[in-house]
Parts: sequence; structure tokens; C-alpha cells
Amino acid sequence: MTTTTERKLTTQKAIAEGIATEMAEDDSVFVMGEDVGTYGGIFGATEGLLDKFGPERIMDTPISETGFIGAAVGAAINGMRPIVELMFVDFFGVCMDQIYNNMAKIHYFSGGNVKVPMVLTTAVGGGYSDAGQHSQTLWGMFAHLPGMKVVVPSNPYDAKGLMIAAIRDDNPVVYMFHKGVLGLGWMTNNPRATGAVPEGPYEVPIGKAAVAREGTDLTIVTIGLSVHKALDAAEDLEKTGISAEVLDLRSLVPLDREAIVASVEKTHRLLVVDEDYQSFGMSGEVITTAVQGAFDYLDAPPMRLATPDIPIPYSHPLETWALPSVERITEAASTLLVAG
Amino acid sequence: MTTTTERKLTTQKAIAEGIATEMAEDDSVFVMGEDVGTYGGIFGATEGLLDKFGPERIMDTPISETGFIGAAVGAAINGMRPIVELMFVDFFGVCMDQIYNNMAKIHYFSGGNVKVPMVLTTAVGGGYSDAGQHSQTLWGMFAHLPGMKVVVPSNPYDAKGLMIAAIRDDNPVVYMFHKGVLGLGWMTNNPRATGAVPEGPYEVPIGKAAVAREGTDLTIVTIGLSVHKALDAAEDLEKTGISAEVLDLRSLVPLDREAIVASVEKTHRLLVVDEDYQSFGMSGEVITTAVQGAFDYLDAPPMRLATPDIPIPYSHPLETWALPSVERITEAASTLLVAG
Amino acid sequence: MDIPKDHLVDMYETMVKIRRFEERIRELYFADKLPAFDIAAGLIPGEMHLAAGQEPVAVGMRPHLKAGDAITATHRPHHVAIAQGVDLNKMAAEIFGRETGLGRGKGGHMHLFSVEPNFGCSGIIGEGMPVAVGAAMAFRHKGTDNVALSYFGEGAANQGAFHESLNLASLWKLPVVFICEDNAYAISVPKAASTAIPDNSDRASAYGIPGVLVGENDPVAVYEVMGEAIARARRGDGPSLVEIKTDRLWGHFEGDADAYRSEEFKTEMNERDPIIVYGNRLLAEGVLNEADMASIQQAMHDDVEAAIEFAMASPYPAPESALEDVFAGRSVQL
Amino acid sequence: MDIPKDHLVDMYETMVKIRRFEERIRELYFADKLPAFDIAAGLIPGEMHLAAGQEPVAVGMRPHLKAGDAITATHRPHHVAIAQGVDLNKMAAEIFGRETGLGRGKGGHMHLFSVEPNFGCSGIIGEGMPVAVGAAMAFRHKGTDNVALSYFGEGAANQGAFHESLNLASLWKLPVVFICEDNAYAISVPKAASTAIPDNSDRASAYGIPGVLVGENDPVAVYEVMGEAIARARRGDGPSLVEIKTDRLWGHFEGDADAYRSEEFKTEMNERDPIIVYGNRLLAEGVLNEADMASIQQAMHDDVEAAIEFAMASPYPAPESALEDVFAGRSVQL
Ligand SMILES: Cc1ncc(C[n+]2csc(CCOP(=O)(O)OP(=O)(O)O)c2C)c(N)n1
Ligand SMILES: Cc1ncc(C[n+]2csc(CCOP(=O)(O)OP(=O)(O)O)c2C)c(N)n1
Ligand SMILES: [Mg+2]
Ligand SMILES: [Mg+2]
Repeated sequence: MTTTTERKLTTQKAIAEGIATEMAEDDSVFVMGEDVGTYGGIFGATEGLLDKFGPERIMDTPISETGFIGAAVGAAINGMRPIVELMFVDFFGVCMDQIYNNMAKIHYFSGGNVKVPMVLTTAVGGGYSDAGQHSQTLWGMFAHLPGMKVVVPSNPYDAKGLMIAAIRDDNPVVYMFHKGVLGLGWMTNNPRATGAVPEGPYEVPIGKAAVAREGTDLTIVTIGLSVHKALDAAEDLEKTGISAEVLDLRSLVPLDREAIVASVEKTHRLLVVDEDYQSFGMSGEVITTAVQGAFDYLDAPPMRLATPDIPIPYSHPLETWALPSVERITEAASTLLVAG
Repeated sequence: MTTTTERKLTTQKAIAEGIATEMAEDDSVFVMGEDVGTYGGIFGATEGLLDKFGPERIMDTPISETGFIGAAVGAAINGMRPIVELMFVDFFGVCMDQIYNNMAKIHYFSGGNVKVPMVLTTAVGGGYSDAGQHSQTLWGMFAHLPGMKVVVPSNPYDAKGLMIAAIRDDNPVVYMFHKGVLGLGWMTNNPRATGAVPEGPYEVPIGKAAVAREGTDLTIVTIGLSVHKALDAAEDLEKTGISAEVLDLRSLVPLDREAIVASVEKTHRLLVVDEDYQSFGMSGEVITTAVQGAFDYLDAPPMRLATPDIPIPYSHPLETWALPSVERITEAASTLLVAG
Repeated sequence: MDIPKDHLVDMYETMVKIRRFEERIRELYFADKLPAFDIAAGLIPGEMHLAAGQEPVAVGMRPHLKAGDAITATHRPHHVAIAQGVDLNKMAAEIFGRETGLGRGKGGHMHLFSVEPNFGCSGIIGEGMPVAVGAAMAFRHKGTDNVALSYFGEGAANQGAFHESLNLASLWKLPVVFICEDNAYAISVPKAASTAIPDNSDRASAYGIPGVLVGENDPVAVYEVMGEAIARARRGDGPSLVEIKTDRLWGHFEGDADAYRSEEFKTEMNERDPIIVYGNRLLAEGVLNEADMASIQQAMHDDVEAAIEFAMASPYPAPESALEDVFAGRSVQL
Repeated sequence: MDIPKDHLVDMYETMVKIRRFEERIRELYFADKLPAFDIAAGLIPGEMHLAAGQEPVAVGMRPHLKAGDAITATHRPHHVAIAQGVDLNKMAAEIFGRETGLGRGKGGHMHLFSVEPNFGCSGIIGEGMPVAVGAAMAFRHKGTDNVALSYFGEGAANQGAFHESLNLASLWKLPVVFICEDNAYAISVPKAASTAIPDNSDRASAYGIPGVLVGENDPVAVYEVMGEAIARARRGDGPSLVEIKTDRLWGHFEGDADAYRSEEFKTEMNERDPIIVYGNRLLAEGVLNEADMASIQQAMHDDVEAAIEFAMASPYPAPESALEDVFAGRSVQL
């Protein structure tokens, strides 16, 4: 990725800047959610916005997700472009009807006459012992249900560009930020959580994967925080002479199937790393895409390393064991290299 | 499947009979839901039960799914074995938190100390122009989320046996009945919607697929109403000399991966038919299972025929075109046979 | 209250139009499903929720509306849509699943969406309530004096969305009127088996907003109460909750045996059919004479017939168009 | 009201125990996270919601409970769990993520489950409210006179689950007491920015049940009101809603800069620390003397210390045990 400036931001600040950029341009953009005002968002995604835009456009809400996400839908179909925050994706269960049955389907039901331009932001991911109701990613589930785009930035540059693209999109976009890539002061962070971000507006197109690292021996397809784990694993693998390509999907809907197939055609081996639950989700979809698009190129059955089908456990050793790790990725990649 | 009696029931009556059988045996079983009493359930799953067991055990509820499904969880952890009906699976969005975050996780959070023995029944499926909020199957989504078993009977015998197994199971079981297999008087029905059902109690084990038809040239893996479409397609295929094996998964959690792999090892070709949305769901999971378990046996890339990633459309020609059909299955199978 | 004559007549006309429309839908719904009823078959397959008897609830607000006002309705939406002036041809075409329908045949009778007038409905209980709150937020942001009306059944008043929506609307003093159509039943479940207190209008106090009960199924009573509630919202004084006692004359959906309501109940209910009662009153008060009524009848029947004909003459959508309109600007790739 | 002395003392002891427990958790929470706070690090990683200041809400019901009564609490559960008598060792061990914990380390501080006493809590706002309704249904079915208590914050009173649960409990006249802990804030959002009326207890009228406001953060006031509400439920007269004004002395979670509350507010709040106020009252009324208080202090500190030691001496669960306990009777297969 070429950057036009050396100014560096954390992913969290890049998200807030993306929102601010569009709010300054477009009066119809506003933000709603729990603790998005004075607090600036529990994960800082709306930091500084209340001061810039005031309480009419940065609105703290009661703990009424069905109410305020549904209200965002109503505002969107009446000419606004709301950004609405679901504090943790894990809370989707109290408000999913408004998301999947209403926000995501009105455009279709109306035969294209009614647009629902809104962004649903939400924090995803585990790794810090927040247990089973605050650590999920659930992107496979959102991607399974039609009518909403689903984006998951892994770095500051993409975070700002995808946010701007999401706000400008005429469709509902679910924007999932992984807590582990935000560069928060109070969490262990990958060094890549801070990076160069241009000052002005720019878009990262929704639906295009990025080759986060080129390689020739196998392809690791992943998303979110696991991109960084895969990159770290790729560095380790390089030491043993294995050249891993890392594909950062960046969005699940639309899914960049061409990029998956192209990479597998090149490397002949596929490992999918997914922090979401293993079964009936992203890992199966990516493998199916590769198998159907590059069957004759595969030298070994594709592998996957995902969170097993268990609630995310609280205790540190349990959670660490359950979530994908650099070591496990390295191990899986090494196994894959000799398989087939 | 051998049957010990010639008495025939529709699937709908078999479900109600399964519930009645266990209620007569076990005082702790009771039923809650909208219109389950006087009305007998919108799809007849509780027909006749109010008269047999009275309003204390067959309870009509307000339209408060979070309230009464959550109440079922509370009753279950306090010694009851509730059966609770979510009228259409499409309504999950107003109450999913109680289902996936509470019902499905309490046993885990408690380290196994607290059991949640309950059955969540729900109607699934389309094909009768009930449009995008009343026609979904969504089983892929339920199966993606850990902690609940997911069963989907396709015929009267399984319906009763799986219901009894579900009620006796110490875990939460989501019991999805497809409207099209119920044998309702007011819907077009497959002749197999009526079949022999033993009078007494019996269990169909949860987690075992059934070979609905043996074959040698390809395997069609499917579930619910599509089992019947696949069987009809297999009859058509037989006329052109193609021998299709049809595997009725019967449950998605646990998923009978051995049965999938065994069948593909035998036939070398796999077609997955799924009425749920295509991407990030059952079809990808089954294909991944086959690819990982029987890679060297596959003569061609596995195919899938699923509902595309669109809301279920209302208009008859649109819906008919979108859902899997006998013709499409036949066509896909024929294509698969010459591929590879 | 002194009600302009044209308002009285307009409400009557609209009631007649609604009833005629639903009678015709009902006829055609069953036309090719009998003798063996099959929900999936015929000119109009699928569920069909008709509102015969609930016309007063819909027409009473009609004279108070202005362009741009938003309405969200329920699974039983026709009466409200017609009262707001949704294009009858396109609405009929949608119900018949045609390309010329409001949603190109994708939505159907529970999913009617119109931009002008600003109407939407849904198949999920309570789903439209937060949407009305959001429409009102948009009006506030844009500085218009439009209002949003949210219709819901008495059964919906026990769904969480009711609570969250009323609290939000009051907290933010938004121009919303919440209208509970109390037809005493949610499918087979009577109100006493679903609601802990007799009148939902009393729940307004939990949100610090006015709650008004309209005890009769009468367009004039609704007109008066809605006039005040809408005016209040329009002048920036915040939301209200209105509950109207009404009657669902037919089954919950067409094909419903309606065995959960006694024959006496149904007979009594039919005897107080609001169109007959209101028509008699207009005659008695000299607002209309028999000839006026006959010509209204004729005109409304003609409008409905034209819409039905338009719908039935319209083509079905091309099957592959199922893939269009998922996202603005692109089809889903298979 | 004439309150038995042992109840007065028991409540005081329990308050001291709760506070001590939370002070120790707090110390150990930060012990190995400083100077650079990292939520994922240390002896107790993850979010930590402590209830210092809210002890009266928890202990006031304690003397009225009997074996088998069920309680559902929130993300801020320790005070209530301790007041109900949940095993302190196992609770501490769970918070430290150990094999000997209530949930073998799988649940953590927001997911404490105990069978005897009958306690549960959760990380989702409002999630426990329907569960309490269901517990009460089970008691009714089994013919016991047990009651279910449901704790929730004032922020939770705007979640749909509140509405549905209260309606159900009233409709079915179930033995439930709903207890709103009004600490005036939901994270950073003050009650006035979330709730359309001043007192949630007034919302009881929307369900036809008694609503009682306890205006002081005082265990005796809570004791009296809870005594009546629990007795009412136990004798089969149905649910009540109780709202108690209380104080959260510390941040929403540990590490919260708490910048949304003014320094004056926080100073005032700390000056009315309920343990100090109640302790002074017991001294003044001669219920306890200084020596009693010192020995209570010591005894409670010892209990807490023993629990913390038990927890810290307990082993971590084996990593692969993550796969156990998903389903009764089997591990998940990888
Ligand atoms: C969340 C949800 N639960 C249940 C249903 C099924 N359902 C459709 S209409 C209906 C009854 C609605 O009653 P009411 O709100 O009184 O409206 P009415 O049908 O009487 O007009 C029910 C239970 C639904 N559509 N959505
Ligand atoms: C459904 C849901 N929405 C949001 C949250 C995030 N959250 C956790 S605690 C909290 C504030 C709760 O406030 P209140 O109910 O007053 O309880 P308190 O924290 O004051 O004890 C919020 C918003 C959540 N856990 N669940
Ligand atoms: Mg009704
Ligand atoms: Mg609070």
C-alpha cells in the first residue's frame, strides 16, 4: 500500500478521523450509540467528535439497541446517513431483527425504491479475558445474512478508507473493528496498529482483498486481528524457508473470491485462519471458494485454523489455547506444506 | 428405516404426538408459545395438547419472545424441561440474545454445573409466497453459534423420534420443522409427508444422518424439505442412468461428518443442496468436510445448489426460481457427473 | 368539534374504498384456491391479513396529514396505506406479485414501501415502531414540521420494541404519534391473556407522554384525537400514544377458521360494522343523502376495479430479477 | 418497623465483607497491570465491574431469603452474590480463572453460576430478567413458595427485556421481585439522558403491579421494602418493582477514568458512603460498639483473605478443557 504522507495514526484514531471527515462534508451524517458522546465510544471510535459536532449530531443513547438501531434505519430511509454503534457485536441478539430483517432487506422489498444508507459500527474480538459475551467476532453470521455489506479493517489506513467508503455507500454497511488492531493505550497492541494515514478523504473500495504479504508456498487467507498473527507467523515461517502469502480479505460481503482463487492458483496450498467459530462460517466459505475455483491447482486439502465451536472461555490459558495464535498458524502452515 | 407399525401420521401430528408422549411421562415438560393453546400452534405442532394437558402446561404467551424464551431458560435451569415455540424462525432477531448468549452458553459458563434442558421449536422454510420475513430456514446461522444442538426432521418417523430425543436431551435443542414436510391440509405436500409412525415412545438419535436413498454415482447431501426434492430428482436421474445417493443430515449440530465422508468416498462426487442462504452456511461446511475428509476420492470439485444470497422474494416466479427445485437438482447432478 | 364536511365525506369515501379493495382481494385470494385450500396456490399465494372493520383507525388521521409525513404500519397494512394515499395500482400490483408493483414483486402484501407518500410496513411485530422514531429524527435534523405515525396492534404492545421506541421518542421529544389498533386479539390470543392492564394508553405514563383512549370504532372520534396528537407533534411538543378500540371483522389471515372467537362475538361485531354505522350517521345528519352514497360507492368501486385490472394486466417479473435490488447499484452474483 | 438485631448486624457484616472483597479484587486487578495499564494482563485480566457503594441494595433482601430462592444479577454481580451466600472461595477462584471456580474458569466475573444458593448473572443488559420470570414459573409448577429476585441497573430499564418481563410476571402473577439499582449512570450516560421519567418505580403502573421507590442508599430502608415485596410474592400475590437510589463509588469498570462525573459529585458521593453511614447509625443506636465493629471487620477480612488465598493457590484449568462443558455429556470434537 502506498501512502502519501508520513503522518501516523492508530487505527482507532483513523476511524474517528474517517467519521469526522465525512461529517464535515455532509450534514446528513450523524452518530448514535451508547457512550459515543462524552466518553468518545468505549473503544474510542468516536473520540473527539462530540466537541467538533455537538450533541445534535453525536447522540448518546439509552441501552435500547432495538430502538436506536431501528431509528437509524428510519432516519436513513428519510434522507439521513446515520452511523450507529453497537458497542460489542456480542449484543446483536437484542436487536438483530432491526439489522438483518429491516435494515438489510428494505431496499430489496422496495424493489430498489428505498435506500438505506447507514453504517453499523461494532467492536469484535477476544484475547483479553472478556469471556463469552464480549469476545466474539460473529462476522460469519453477519455475512451469511443477505443485504448488508460487511467490512473488517485490519490497519489504520484501511480503517479510515473503509469508513469513508462505508459512509458514502448507498447500502447498509456493517463495519466491524477488532479491538486488537485499534492501538488502544490500554491493550496489548501489534506494532502495525499504528501506521501512516493520509489527512484528507480517500476511499478503500469495499469488496477488494489486499495481499498483505506476497509469498509462493502457501496462501493464508484471513481477516481482522488474525492478519497480524498471520504476518507474524509468515515471518517465522520465512526463517524455515517457507514463503507464505497473506491475504487480508478486508470485507466478507462482497467477498473477493477472485483474489482467493488467484492466490491459491499461485501457491497451490490454502490455510484459512478465522477468529470466528469454526463451523458454518467464514473458513468453510473460503475453502469452498478455493476448491470450486482452483480445484486442479490444489496440492493438498485446504486447512483451517479457527476458534473451535465453543463459547469463548474466560480464563487466560483457556482463551489463549482456543483462539488462533501465531504458533498455531506456523504449525498449521508447516503441516500443510508437507501434506498432499 | 424399518417401521414396526403401519399406522400412518403426518409429520405435524407426529411432532404433537412426540410432545404428548413425553408430557404424559414427565411432569416437568411444558409448552409455551404464541397460539400454542386453543389454536394448537400455527403449524399444528401442539395440536390437541391443550385439551390433554390444560392451560397450566400448554401456555399461550404474549408476543414477547425475549420474555418467554428467556423464561424457558429460567424454568429449565430450575428443574423444568420446557418446550418453547418461536412461531417462525425468521423472528429470531427479536430474541436471539436469550437463545444464543444465554440458553446456549449457561452450561459452559457454569463449568457444567447448570443444565439447560429445553427444546426451542420453530417453523422454517419457504415456497408459498410468504416473502422475506416468513420464509427463511437460517439453520446455518444457528449451527454456527455454539452450545445448542440443531435438528431438522424431514419425515414423520424422524419428527417424533427426534422430538422425544430432544426433550430427553439435557442440552438445549433447536428443533426446526420445515412447513413443507408437515403434511398440513392447507399446503401442497410431498406424499412422504405422511408415513408410518410407531405409537409408543422411541428416540431417533441426534447427530446421525440417514441415507435416504442409496446410490453409487454421486452423493446429494441435504436436509429438511430439500431431502424430498433430492429424492424426486434422484428418481428422475435414475431414468437417465445416474444413481444418486441422498444423505439426509437430520441434524446440523452435531454434524455427522463421518456419514458425509463415507458417502463421498463411495460415490466420488458431491452435490450439496441447501434451502438456506448459500454463502457462509451449511453448503460450505459440508463441502469443507468432504474436501478435508475425502480429498483424494473426489473426481470433481463439489457443487452446491442453495438459495442465493438474496432476501426470499415474494412473487411466485421469483421465489420458485430462487429456491432449490427438483429440476435444478437434476440439472446440477447431471453437470457434476460429467465434470472433473 | 366542528369538523369540515369535506373531511367527513373524505373519511367515508376512504373507508368504502378500503373495504372494497379488501373484499376484492379476498375474493381473488380464494378464487383459485378452492375447493382444496392451498396457501401456495393461485393468483395471490401466501399469507393475507385483511383489516375489514379497522377502517376508522386508518381514515381518522387522513385529513390531518401533510406531504412528507411518514407512516409505518404492520403486517395488516392495506387500510393505512390506502388512507395515506399510496398508489392503489402499484399496491395492487405488488400484492399480485407483478413487475409494476411497489417493490417489483419482491416485497408482497406485508412489505409495501412507498416514497411519496412516505409509507412502509413489515411482517415483524413492533418492527416499524423504532423506524417511525428515526423518521422523526430525520425531520428534526432537516428542520421540517413533518410527523411520523406508527401503527401497531394491541398484541405488539408487549414487544420490547414498543417500550424502547416510546422511551426514545419521549426522551428526545420527537414528532411521533404511536397508534395502537386494539382489535382485542393477537391471532387467537385475547388481550386479557397477553396484557397485564386493560388499556395500553395507560402505559403512556411510563414515558411521561399523553395517552389517549378512543373507546369507539368511529372515524370522527379518531379524527378528533389524532388531530390533537398530530398537531402537538407538529408544533414540537413531542409524542403521544393513542389506543383505539376497533374490530377485526374477518380472520387473522384469510383461511383462518377463527374458531377462537365465539359466534355471538362475531355476530355482535358484524352488527357494529363501522362503515354501516358511520354511513347511517352521515345520512341521519344530512351530510350525505342516498344518492351521494350510491355515487361514492360507485366511484370507489371503480377506483378499486381499475387498480385490480392494472395489477392483473401487469407482467410478472423476470425470474432472474430476483437477484436485483439486494444492493443499490449491483446484482448479486450467483 | 421493629427489625431483629441479628438482621441489622448481619446486613452490616455482609456489607463489610462485600466491600472488602471488592477492595481486594481491585488491588489485585491493578497489581500487575501498572504502570502501563493493560486490560489483558495480570492475575485478573478482562473487564471488572465493582459495586462499591451499592451494598445496601444487596444486603437488604438477605434476611428475607430462604433456601431455593433464585436470584439473577447483572454484569456487576459480586455484592448480590455475596449477599445471597454464594461460596466465596469458588467465586474468587472463578474470578481468578481457576479450575476450582464456580465455572471451572469458563465464565469469569460476569458469568457466576451457583446451584445452591440459586444464583446467576450475565454480561448482557436485561438478560437475567426473563430468566427470573422462568425461575418463578418453575416454582409455581413445583408448588414451592420460593421467589425469584431479578436485579438490574437503571440503564437496563430502557431495554425491551424489562418491559416483556414485567408484563409476563404480572400477567401470570408470578413470585418475582424486580429490583432496579439506580446508581444514576449507565457507564457515562446519566439517567436523565436515558430515561423519559424520573423514577422507574412509576413504570410499575404499566403492568398493574406495585412500584416502590427507596430514596435512600440505606440497608434498613431496603430491608423494609424488600421484606414486603418478597412476602407478597411468597404468598402468591404476584410481582413488584422496587427502585433503589444508590451510588457506584468507583468507575464503571476498573480503569475507567470516570471523567464524565464531576469531582464535586464524586466527593459528595464518597461522603455518603453507605457503610460508614450505616455503621455510625448502628453505633449511635447502640446496636454495635467499637469493639464489635473491629471484630466484624477482622472476621470479614479473614473470610475474604481465605477466599483470595484459596483462589490464588488453585490451579489453572488445563488448556484443552476449553473443549469440555459445551454440552452435557460430551466434549466438542476439534
Ligand atoms: C416478532 C413477531 N412475533 C410473532 C409474529 C407472528 N404474528 C404475526 S401477526 C401476530 C398477531 C399480532 O397481533 P396484533 O399486534 O394485535 O395485530 P393484529 O394482527 O391484531 O392486527 C403474530 C403473533 C410476528 N410476525 N413477529
Ligand atoms: C444489551 C447490552 N447493551 C449494552 C451493554 C454494554 N453495557 C454494559 S454495562 C452498561 C451500563 C449499564 O448500566 P446500568 O444498567 O445502569 O448498570 P450499572 O452499570 O450502572 O450497574 C452497558 C451499556 C451490554 N452489556 N448489553
Ligand atoms: Mg390485535
Ligand atoms: Mg446504572
